[in-house]
Amino acid sequence: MNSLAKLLEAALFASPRPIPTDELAALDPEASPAAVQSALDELREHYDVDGHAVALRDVGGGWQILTRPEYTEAIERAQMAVRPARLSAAALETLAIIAYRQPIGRAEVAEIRGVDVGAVLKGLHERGLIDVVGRAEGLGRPLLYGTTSAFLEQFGLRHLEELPRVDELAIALRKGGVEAQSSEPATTEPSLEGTDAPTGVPTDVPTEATPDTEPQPA
Amino acid sequence: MNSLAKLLEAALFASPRPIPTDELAALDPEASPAAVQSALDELREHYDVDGHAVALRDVGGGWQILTRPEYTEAIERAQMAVRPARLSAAALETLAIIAYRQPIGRAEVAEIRGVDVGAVLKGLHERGLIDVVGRAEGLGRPLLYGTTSAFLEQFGLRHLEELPRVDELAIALRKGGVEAQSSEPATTEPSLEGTDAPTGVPTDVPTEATPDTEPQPA
Amino acid sequence: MTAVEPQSTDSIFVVDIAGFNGPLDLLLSLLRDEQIDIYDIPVARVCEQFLGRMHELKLNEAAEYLEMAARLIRIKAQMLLPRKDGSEGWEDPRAELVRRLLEYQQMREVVDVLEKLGEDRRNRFGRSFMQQAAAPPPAPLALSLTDLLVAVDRVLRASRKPTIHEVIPRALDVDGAMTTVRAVLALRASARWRDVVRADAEPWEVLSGLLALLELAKRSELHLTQPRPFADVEIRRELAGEAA
Repeated sequence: MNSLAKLLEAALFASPRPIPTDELAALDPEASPAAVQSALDELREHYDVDGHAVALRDVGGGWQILTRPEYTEAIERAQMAVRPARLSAAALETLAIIAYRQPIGRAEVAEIRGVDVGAVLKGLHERGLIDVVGRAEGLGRPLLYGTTSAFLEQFGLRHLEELPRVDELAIALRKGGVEAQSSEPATTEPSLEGTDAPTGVPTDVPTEATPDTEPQPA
Repeated sequence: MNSLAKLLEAALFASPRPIPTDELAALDPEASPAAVQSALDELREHYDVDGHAVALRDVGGGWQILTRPEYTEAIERAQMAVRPARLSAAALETLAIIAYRQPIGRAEVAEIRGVDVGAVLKGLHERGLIDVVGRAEGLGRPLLYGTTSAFLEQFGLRHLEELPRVDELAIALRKGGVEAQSSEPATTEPSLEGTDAPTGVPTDVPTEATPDTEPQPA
Repeated sequence: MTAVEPQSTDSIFVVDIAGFNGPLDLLLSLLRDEQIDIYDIPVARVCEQFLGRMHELKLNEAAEYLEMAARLIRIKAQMLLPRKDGSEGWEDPRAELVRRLLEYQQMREVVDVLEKLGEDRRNRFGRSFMQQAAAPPPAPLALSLTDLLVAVDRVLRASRKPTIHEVIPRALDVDGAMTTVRAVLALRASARWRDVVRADAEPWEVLSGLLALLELAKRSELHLTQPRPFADVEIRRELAGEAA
């Protein structure tokens, strides 16, 4: 590549927006318009002939280096394949309260947890596990939150009634199984069966996944 | 270029941040680590040999395509991209100390620099160049700071070991750290507390040297 | 340990003015200028020069420099003390200062390296164009129902008895407040906030008063002005409203 083509490559690479031809020409005051055009041609050809994953495109009144469409999918897929995240203990507790008490406002959740939950609610909302389901009566008409279908999906529940009743909870945890779910656990579900929950008594310590609840491939 | 190299090129072009090797590997689940490495080598060589204005660099634990320095002036003059601001001398001094002595508390940094560093630490923290990595034992359990991967990125370092080793510096630093620092620095870090101090710098313990003789190795 | 916690703003200011990054920097440059061996500092002379430079650079107010000056003076005094014969156990009063200077000097060396590296990196642009592909989906969650149930249990344990606040609704009395405001303005052309709301008013009264003022302003019965931010709000009878 000639030196003007290289200069254009650097500029196009570094610029956040497409650059019109006349602006590219301004990069080198000594370059004639014809020289700029031929440098652009050279650059484009280089990307095309040399088998690069990027291409030089004339888009919306300017030039831009873009990745070729055939790679988009792989890149997006890879971003999805980023290692699964865990919810913090704070997020889980908040989610638990909402699941059992929905519809419920922020103030109420905060009161039960004893700490402000604004940031946690925002995180759960961004992850699509909770959503605004209405507004309460009264001063300021606070938003009310409830769980979403993504929540059910995440926990392998068909509907909310599959959550154990609170008075069954201790037993459910001790037995390492959830009664309501006895019918036929879907294979994709993180099953509670065979869990050797050692004591059955949960501690304050943030829980680690039990062996059979390792992250499932999404 | 082989198809894996092209896939990597597309991903690197699409990302404004360095991408760690394992994330690059995730782009093609069938590619072996060796294949990924050789594709990276191919890509780097291609940019170097083929006379591109960009280069593949290994910075801060990830791979990134960057423009070569010779085009920077022209691009900035044409206002197509802006270089980040230089750090102040105070910020650099503080960073240098933290890089070599991490984890380190504010008081210790202040002692070495001879001035208060509160505002500087705050600025560095806001820029994401340092982070709190723990707390020291002792009174008030002061916060301990360490450098981040953004630090490496900002200085084009692959890892901390790329900083000059203590024995390569003209003057090696005294032995022994500060009492509060209970956690020993990772062995991979370049430590200013090298035991192989070649010039025999005065230590905390007063030396026997009389004022008018060169100090003896401690 | 240096005790320089206060005056932090001062020191930043000083750095900018004098071009020195603190007393150690100043002292080092002094030793360099005078070609003084760092291991054998003639303290009396250096101390004088340090004070001179401080004065010159108008650093007399900066705590860190003052502290260094005091240290130098103390070392100077210690150097004058007669030494016992044999000088066993004699400590060079300069040892600590030398250590700190060396330490600082080494740090400056690292700074030089960092400066070069940073400058090289600054001269390379990364890709700043953001591919307009859809925002990356959030990472999948690794969660199980057990996690959730354990959390429920934790919550139940933590809050045996949920406190339930009884909220006694206290209706706002905007109409009443409007009457008050009108009454005040009937007597005088202008009033202040305190004239319409008592200093010990309860929250509902404050709110009622505020809403009443806004309502009356909306109805053009009065005019609200504030000469500057946070100043007292001035309430003036609107002539047009009066006529209506």
